[in-house]
Amino acid sequence: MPEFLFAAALFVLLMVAVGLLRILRGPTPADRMMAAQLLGTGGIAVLLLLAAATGEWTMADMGIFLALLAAFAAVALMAGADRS
Amino acid sequence: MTLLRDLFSIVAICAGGFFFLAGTVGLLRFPDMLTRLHALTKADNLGLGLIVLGLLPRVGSVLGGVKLVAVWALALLASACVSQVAARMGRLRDEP
Amino acid sequence: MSADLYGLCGAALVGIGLYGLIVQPHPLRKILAFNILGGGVFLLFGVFARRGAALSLPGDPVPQALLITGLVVSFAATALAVALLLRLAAETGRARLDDE
Amino acid sequence: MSLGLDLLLAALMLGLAGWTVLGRDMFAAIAAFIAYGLLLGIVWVRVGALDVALTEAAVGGGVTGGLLIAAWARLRATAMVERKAGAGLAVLAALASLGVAVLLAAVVLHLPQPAPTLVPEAMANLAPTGLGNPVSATLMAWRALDTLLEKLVLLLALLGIWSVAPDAAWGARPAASVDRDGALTFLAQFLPPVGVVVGIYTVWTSADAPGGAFQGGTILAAMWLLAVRAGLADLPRVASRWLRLALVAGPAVFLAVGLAGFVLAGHFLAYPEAVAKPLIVLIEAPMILSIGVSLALMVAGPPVPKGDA
Repeated sequence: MPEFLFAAALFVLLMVAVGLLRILRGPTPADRMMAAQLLGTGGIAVLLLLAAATGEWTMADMGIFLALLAAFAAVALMAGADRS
Repeated sequence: MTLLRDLFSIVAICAGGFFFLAGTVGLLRFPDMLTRLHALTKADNLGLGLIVLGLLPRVGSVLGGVKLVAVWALALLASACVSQVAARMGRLRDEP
Repeated sequence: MSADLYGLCGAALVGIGLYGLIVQPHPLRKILAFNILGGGVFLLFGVFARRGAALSLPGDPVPQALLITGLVVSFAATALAVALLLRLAAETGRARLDDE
Repeated sequence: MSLGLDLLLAALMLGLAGWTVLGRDMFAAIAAFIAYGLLLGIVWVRVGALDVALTEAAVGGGVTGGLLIAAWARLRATAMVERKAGAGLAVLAALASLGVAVLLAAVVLHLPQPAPTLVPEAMANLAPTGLGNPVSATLMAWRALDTLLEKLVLLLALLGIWSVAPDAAWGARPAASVDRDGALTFLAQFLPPVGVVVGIYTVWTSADAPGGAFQGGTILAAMWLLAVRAGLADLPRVASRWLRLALVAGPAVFLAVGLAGFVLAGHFLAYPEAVAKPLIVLIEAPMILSIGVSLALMVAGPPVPKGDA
């Protein structure tokens, strides 16, 4: 089972990686802002799968951190883009 | 019983992975910002929810399960709000 | 094995950051590059901590604690650099470091 | 499988770092840097440093990202006279950077076996501190002097930032850009209460689980800045008395407990064994406040003259 969970984490990370490269190319700032959003969901999914694979459930706390800070980072990015 | 539990986890996590795939395909294929935003927030959050569902029977404690669901709920609410703001920002720029 | 991998990743990050720090003319980009460089150094340090794993611990706690201190200090340095840069730009109307 | 995951994660980190340093668009570079910081948090999890992972996600991805993006927004108004580095310099820099990276890589591959470790000492001395997390014990007990000095570094950096303000701005508020959007208002109403709970929980459980005053304080700072952005909270005037009090409360209590150590336990920053844990809690409580307030104000920047805000 840990092997399957690692594989699932790898797959989701791959999706995040491909998505990130697409988003960072833009063209609009709103596109690029989604990079933070993507890590807010994909990053959490990778973390939780890793937590289950290794049995270290304290990693779930890190998931809460990512959710809070990805939202903060996304708002900060929009605030920056807004000032043009 | 363990087999059934593992089967449940595998099915739910695979379904979650599928939605992440769908979200990424949407990001790559959709033509404009609003549809890409739609692909990202809808599909990925559903994918995360399914993965959380698949992991629930493996946590081993009720409190741990509550925490997992809380993580998902938090991610869901935050990304719903953020995508609203982003969509408005994108529209303001597209329509001079 | 994976510790070595991340050690190599840290070494490469230092290289990337250093290159950007030297080559990029924009001060904000230099600050970004400096943070990448810092991330690489911290990661190397974290790998050394990881190699010290013993008993039930996944890594040596003493370097890990120093890393936390280091991260916060590096943020403080970044914030100060940004403040200086913004003031420089406001005074001179330009964002560059040479005095032509 | 786990090796594949590590490989992909490392490759992604390098890609994002390259984008941050070389990408043409500055906004995209900063977005890549934020992604780099958040992902570095996952890397820290993989190298067995959960406490560092929380700090990295909070400080590296969140607050530093916010700081840089705000700086970029302000700089765009100024004319950018950019002169590219010459090809010769670029080649030299590439060679030098490559040399440094290869040297470091060689060091990584030729580290002594077995690796030196302080784990046995740490575990042997954990009981007297009353804590279960050796990283917290290092920060709060064995290397408490580092932590105290680092608090003072934060204060000094904040003073440095304030001191670049023009004379006319002294005592006023830092500039805040406000966006009164409905969805943002909702986000800023529901996220900060959650964040405050998470921040305090992180500090509270740091005795036995990953976390601590830095991580918790940074979350509080991020939540405050979010509320400011939505127009639900104000940044304080830098001359305000309660602000000064909040900034020094953490270091002051730390210093007081440290000095009391001379009387109670014979050393500066030594805790009498019986009350070690209560003393550590006493230090950490005001410290979250001080860290949160100082980080938020460092992101907000120097005060601006009235009317310019």
